[in-house]
Amino acid sequence: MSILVDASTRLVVQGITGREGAFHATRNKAYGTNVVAGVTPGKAGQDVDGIPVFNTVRDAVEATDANTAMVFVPPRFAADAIYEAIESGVDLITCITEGIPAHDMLRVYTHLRRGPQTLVGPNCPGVISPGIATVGIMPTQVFTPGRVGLVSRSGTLTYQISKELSDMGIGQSTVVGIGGDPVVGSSFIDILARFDADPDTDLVVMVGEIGGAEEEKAADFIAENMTTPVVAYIAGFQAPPGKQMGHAGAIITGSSGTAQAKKDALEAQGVRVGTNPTEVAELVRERLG
Amino acid sequence: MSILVDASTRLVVQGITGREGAFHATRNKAYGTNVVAGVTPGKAGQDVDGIPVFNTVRDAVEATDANTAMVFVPPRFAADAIYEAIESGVDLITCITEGIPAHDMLRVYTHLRRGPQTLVGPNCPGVISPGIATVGIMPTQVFTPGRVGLVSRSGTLTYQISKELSDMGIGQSTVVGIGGDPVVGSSFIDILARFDADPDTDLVVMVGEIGGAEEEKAADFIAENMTTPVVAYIAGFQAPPGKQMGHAGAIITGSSGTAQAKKDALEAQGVRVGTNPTEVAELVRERLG
Amino acid sequence: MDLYEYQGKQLFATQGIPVPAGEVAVTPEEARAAAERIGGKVVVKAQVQVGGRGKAGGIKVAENPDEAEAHARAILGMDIKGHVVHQVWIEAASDIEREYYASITFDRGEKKPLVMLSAAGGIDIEEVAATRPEELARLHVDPLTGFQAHHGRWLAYHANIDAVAIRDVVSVLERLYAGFISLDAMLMEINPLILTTDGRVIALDAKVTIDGNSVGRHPEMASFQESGAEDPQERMARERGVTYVKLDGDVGILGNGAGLVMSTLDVVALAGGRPANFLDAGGGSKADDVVTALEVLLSDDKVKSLLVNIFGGITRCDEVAEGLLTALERLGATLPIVVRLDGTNEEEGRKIIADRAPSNVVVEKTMLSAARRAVELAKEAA
Amino acid sequence: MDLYEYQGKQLFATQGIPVPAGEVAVTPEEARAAAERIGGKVVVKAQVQVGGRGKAGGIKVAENPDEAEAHARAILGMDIKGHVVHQVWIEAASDIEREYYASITFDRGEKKPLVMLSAAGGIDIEEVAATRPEELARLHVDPLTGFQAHHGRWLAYHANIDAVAIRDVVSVLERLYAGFISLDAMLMEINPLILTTDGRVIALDAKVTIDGNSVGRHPEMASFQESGAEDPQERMARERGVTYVKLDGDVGILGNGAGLVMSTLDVVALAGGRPANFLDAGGGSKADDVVTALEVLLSDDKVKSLLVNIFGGITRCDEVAEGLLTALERLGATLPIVVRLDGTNEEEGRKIIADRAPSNVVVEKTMLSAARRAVELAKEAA
Repeated sequence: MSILVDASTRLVVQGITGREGAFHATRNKAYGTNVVAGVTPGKAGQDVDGIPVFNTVRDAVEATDANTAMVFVPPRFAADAIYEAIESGVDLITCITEGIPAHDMLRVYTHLRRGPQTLVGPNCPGVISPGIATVGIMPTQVFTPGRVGLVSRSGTLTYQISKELSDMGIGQSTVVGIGGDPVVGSSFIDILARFDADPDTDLVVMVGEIGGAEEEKAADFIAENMTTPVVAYIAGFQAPPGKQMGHAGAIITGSSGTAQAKKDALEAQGVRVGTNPTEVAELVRERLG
Repeated sequence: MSILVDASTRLVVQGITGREGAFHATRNKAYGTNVVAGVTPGKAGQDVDGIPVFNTVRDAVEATDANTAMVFVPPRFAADAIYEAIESGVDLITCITEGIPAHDMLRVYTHLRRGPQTLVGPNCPGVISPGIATVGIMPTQVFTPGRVGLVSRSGTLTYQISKELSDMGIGQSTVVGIGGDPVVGSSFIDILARFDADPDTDLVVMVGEIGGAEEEKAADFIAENMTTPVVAYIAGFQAPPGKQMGHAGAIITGSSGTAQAKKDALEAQGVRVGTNPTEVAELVRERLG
Repeated sequence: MDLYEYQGKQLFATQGIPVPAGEVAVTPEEARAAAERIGGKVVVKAQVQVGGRGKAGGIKVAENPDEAEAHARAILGMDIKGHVVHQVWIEAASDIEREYYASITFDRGEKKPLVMLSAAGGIDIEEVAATRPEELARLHVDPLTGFQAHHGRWLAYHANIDAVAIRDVVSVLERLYAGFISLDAMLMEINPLILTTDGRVIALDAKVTIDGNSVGRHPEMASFQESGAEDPQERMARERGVTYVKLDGDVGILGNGAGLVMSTLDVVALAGGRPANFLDAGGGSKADDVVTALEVLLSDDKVKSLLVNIFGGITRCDEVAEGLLTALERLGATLPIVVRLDGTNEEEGRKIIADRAPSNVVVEKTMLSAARRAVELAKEAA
Repeated sequence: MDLYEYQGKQLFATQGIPVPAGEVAVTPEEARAAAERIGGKVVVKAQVQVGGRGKAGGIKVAENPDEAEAHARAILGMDIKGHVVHQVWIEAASDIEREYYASITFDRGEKKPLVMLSAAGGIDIEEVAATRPEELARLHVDPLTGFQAHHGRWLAYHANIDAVAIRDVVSVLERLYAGFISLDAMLMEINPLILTTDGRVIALDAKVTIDGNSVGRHPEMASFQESGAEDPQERMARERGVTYVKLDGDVGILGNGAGLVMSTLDVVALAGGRPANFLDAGGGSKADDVVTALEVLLSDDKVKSLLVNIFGGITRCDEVAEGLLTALERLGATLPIVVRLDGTNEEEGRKIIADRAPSNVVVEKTMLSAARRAVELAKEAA
């Protein structure tokens, strides 16, 4: 039926009394997500649209059995908020915050990956299982319930392609924005593996873009490990060349990272790659038969 | 037949060209241990008693397939040496060095315990599987092959009790000195669990002393998890009271830590506790029937 | 944020990494004075953020202050691959025995710092990496336990650093790593790291990139922000917080979110058009951002048509529409503008355009049709 | 290594933890001068490493320098639970609104730093922990990721720190943790951490223990090593690097390795004797260490017999035997000495004793028989 977020989700929103935190917590709740708590230090006892506010995530979890946290705090406090969520014991943490220092995330990531918990983001739009629950900032009207999974590094492109699918009558099981920062908690591979294990996902759309080598790694993973079919989209064929990180950057990167290299890597492993969002939806329709 | 150290042990000695390192590497080899390499930075290409020396542990492991490291370097370089051994991929690291700063070991320990490798020590005499192999500084003539395991926080007391056993005709499967520092890589429980899983160990002698709560935790572990019988010894009934670490120390420690408290905890779980080393050996003989 | 060599060297000095004595100069006279203070033979180095300045004549040795002044006069104002030299760095000349290479990079793929060291330093390190990889020692570092002494030793032995230099090279690596962490660097590169004829190890160049998200917590870098070699529109965009890169086409593009904007460029190209730019007004674009973005776009007179492609999430379409109207009113633009609005408050946004926009603004319902229309309009206007 | 309050406060100040202005004085005149410099009301505090000095009269408030001098005169030289006061700390008096408790301990059991905080500070914190544990907030910290802002918040809320003080208390905790790590502390305790009537948060006491294994890398602590309240034999032993604790029996004990020595004490007690001391000559004892150890032991005239119990691992029995002979020759001791040697080079060691030792030295083969013999001999000599 879905991955990561579903009817069993019990959400605590960190930074709930901020402008964005309050707006999206309320909207997530309105969509049907079970938003059980919010956290803002010093504001315990208040509420936001009926959602009780606590001083700490641990307090919130102890009082409400929250199992999912969403981080909405400003960038320089976000790493601390993620650590706090990790220590509170929630299963899933979604970090929306954009602009977190890369070294902060490096430490958070290294710590997190040695434990059993999952982080999606930062700098991501969140996760939606259409018709069931949404955790994040996605425009919910774009999505429709169904059996196609979608995972993307880009927020707005996620909406675009989901809308193309919905317009064609193809619903989604879960849509996951993994975020575009140098260090994100979940990779394409992590999410692809979850979709592959989900009996209610028949096909996965992977939306990549230039930079890094995650799409290339995913291509190998798909060929070696997945039974669920995958259709891909890569943005950035016309993008200006990214800046090179010195000789060191050139040495690490080699020839990978361009949109063409990613497309080639995917097609070499038998993954169809659409040239524009509409064509991606058409490939999905074709593949589903 | 034994735990931790056996005929498959391939030992690399870190700090092999130092006085103690060379002495004990040579003695370990003479006992029959397969000492395949030594490490001293800048001395690659030399040898010690026919044991080839490398600049780094990784080089040594790549060249010789060493699977066990023994650390003999001075205290302020020891944490680095342990990290180096961890990264080289060996399964077991034994650290003999005494006097390592406690905070260094705290970081090493935290890192190590998130991976699959085993550290014995620091500030320990090492591990011997009598008649098969020895890794460390134990006086080998004291030990005889057999089916009793021994684990101890104290070096010399390990020798004393092993000798009492040997004098009574009771041989040892493996004897492990876990070390007496505030932070050691392997606890009583870690070693007890290995002995319990060893088909060739019929009984385990646990040699504790005042301070900390490891013996109390071991008592619970023995009752809840072990099928192999355990006989214990606790030193320090007459010891001067240890210094208290402020109110905080008193709050943490509570009443535990005295020799009597440890003896009571063990006896409450059905573990016989000898009053002196000779009596321990007698209890073992009695128990083995 | 990329730093100039002289800024990198200033940071190196604060980390205890040896660098030659030196000073910045912006005029030939300052260069002479600096050379006098430094004394002896000096090197005059163009400060530009682009490789190959040596071959381009941007690095000159001066035997005395007269020569330093003359070299500075020649180098200041020089155009090196599109970068105009506004500053030179005058530093004491070094007697080079060996040239090494040392760097630490934020490796996104492994999500660990990557330390690289080679005894085959100098300008050809990429060539070394490609053809003689065994001469470039590479090591990833666990971010939580950090750079250890044994890492330095392993790198030094495997890079074949001369025995006499090992201790100092390892010390440089340790300090480089400490700086990499404490300064929130994405890259710290020393090429060459030299061994002098009298046995000292010195960083002769410095290439440093700081994480843009971290600049706020490094007040010591506030003065590094200014940059002299940008396109005027790019500078305007940066100052106003939108991401803009100029390209050489005629279809101006404004979108929200890097992925969607890149996709828009691709779709324009597939429709036979040529994008004039990459402009991401940001994931949370508000009316003001749209005004700014349009100002930037319309200041480029090669733009023949404009494609506004917005998919609202945090961004709300009605706010974008209001911003668009405000900007058009203020700027009085008459070129054809194709607007596509989807997502949060899309109906309100489309209604604002339909009710109040001037006649050069047309609305398309899909991204694909909007792109095709913008390309057609650009061709008509050309 | 335990520090005096004033040393702890000096370290606190370097970490940015607020402490009252203060000075050390070793004479009443210095105390007066300090009080004059500090100005206003001051507190004169005995510097001893033992609790309960307040009840013992070791802490006095002085309204003016005259009183400060008088109090110092009374306190200096005072004996507080066996600790003679050699120094007083004169500090500005504080107006106390609330007394909190804050500490960080190296928790051996959990192998993590343990941070504790309570709004119920003051002298009765152990009572609070025992009877009202919910008032003492406790938190273990991951040593690799360290103390985070959220840890401070959680502790402050759960310890019921007054809202007005939360920010400053959290700041103290952060600095305390930073100091705990950078100074290699085993304990840092502030009791009380006060909120003043004018809203400041100040450490009014400081109990700091530094890891003895780390002192070598803290040159700033070299001056902290001297300690005035030791037994003369204990001081001699410490200066020579052997571990010695005086007890009140008459059987002197020398062994190698803490475990074996403790066991020897127990066995002597089981044999009906009373150990005169704990003396561990170390795991790698050499001849010189044995000489030192015997010098220490024989300087205690309550010792009637001596039990030397050595099990050689790194220690070699022949070296111990040589050391024993050297020491006996130099010191001319005539009391009965029972020697038991086992382990590395045991036969050579026993042979040295048998061949060359004076007649007051006897060898026993087992630890048990050696203990019994030493007890008998002590009784005979008494």
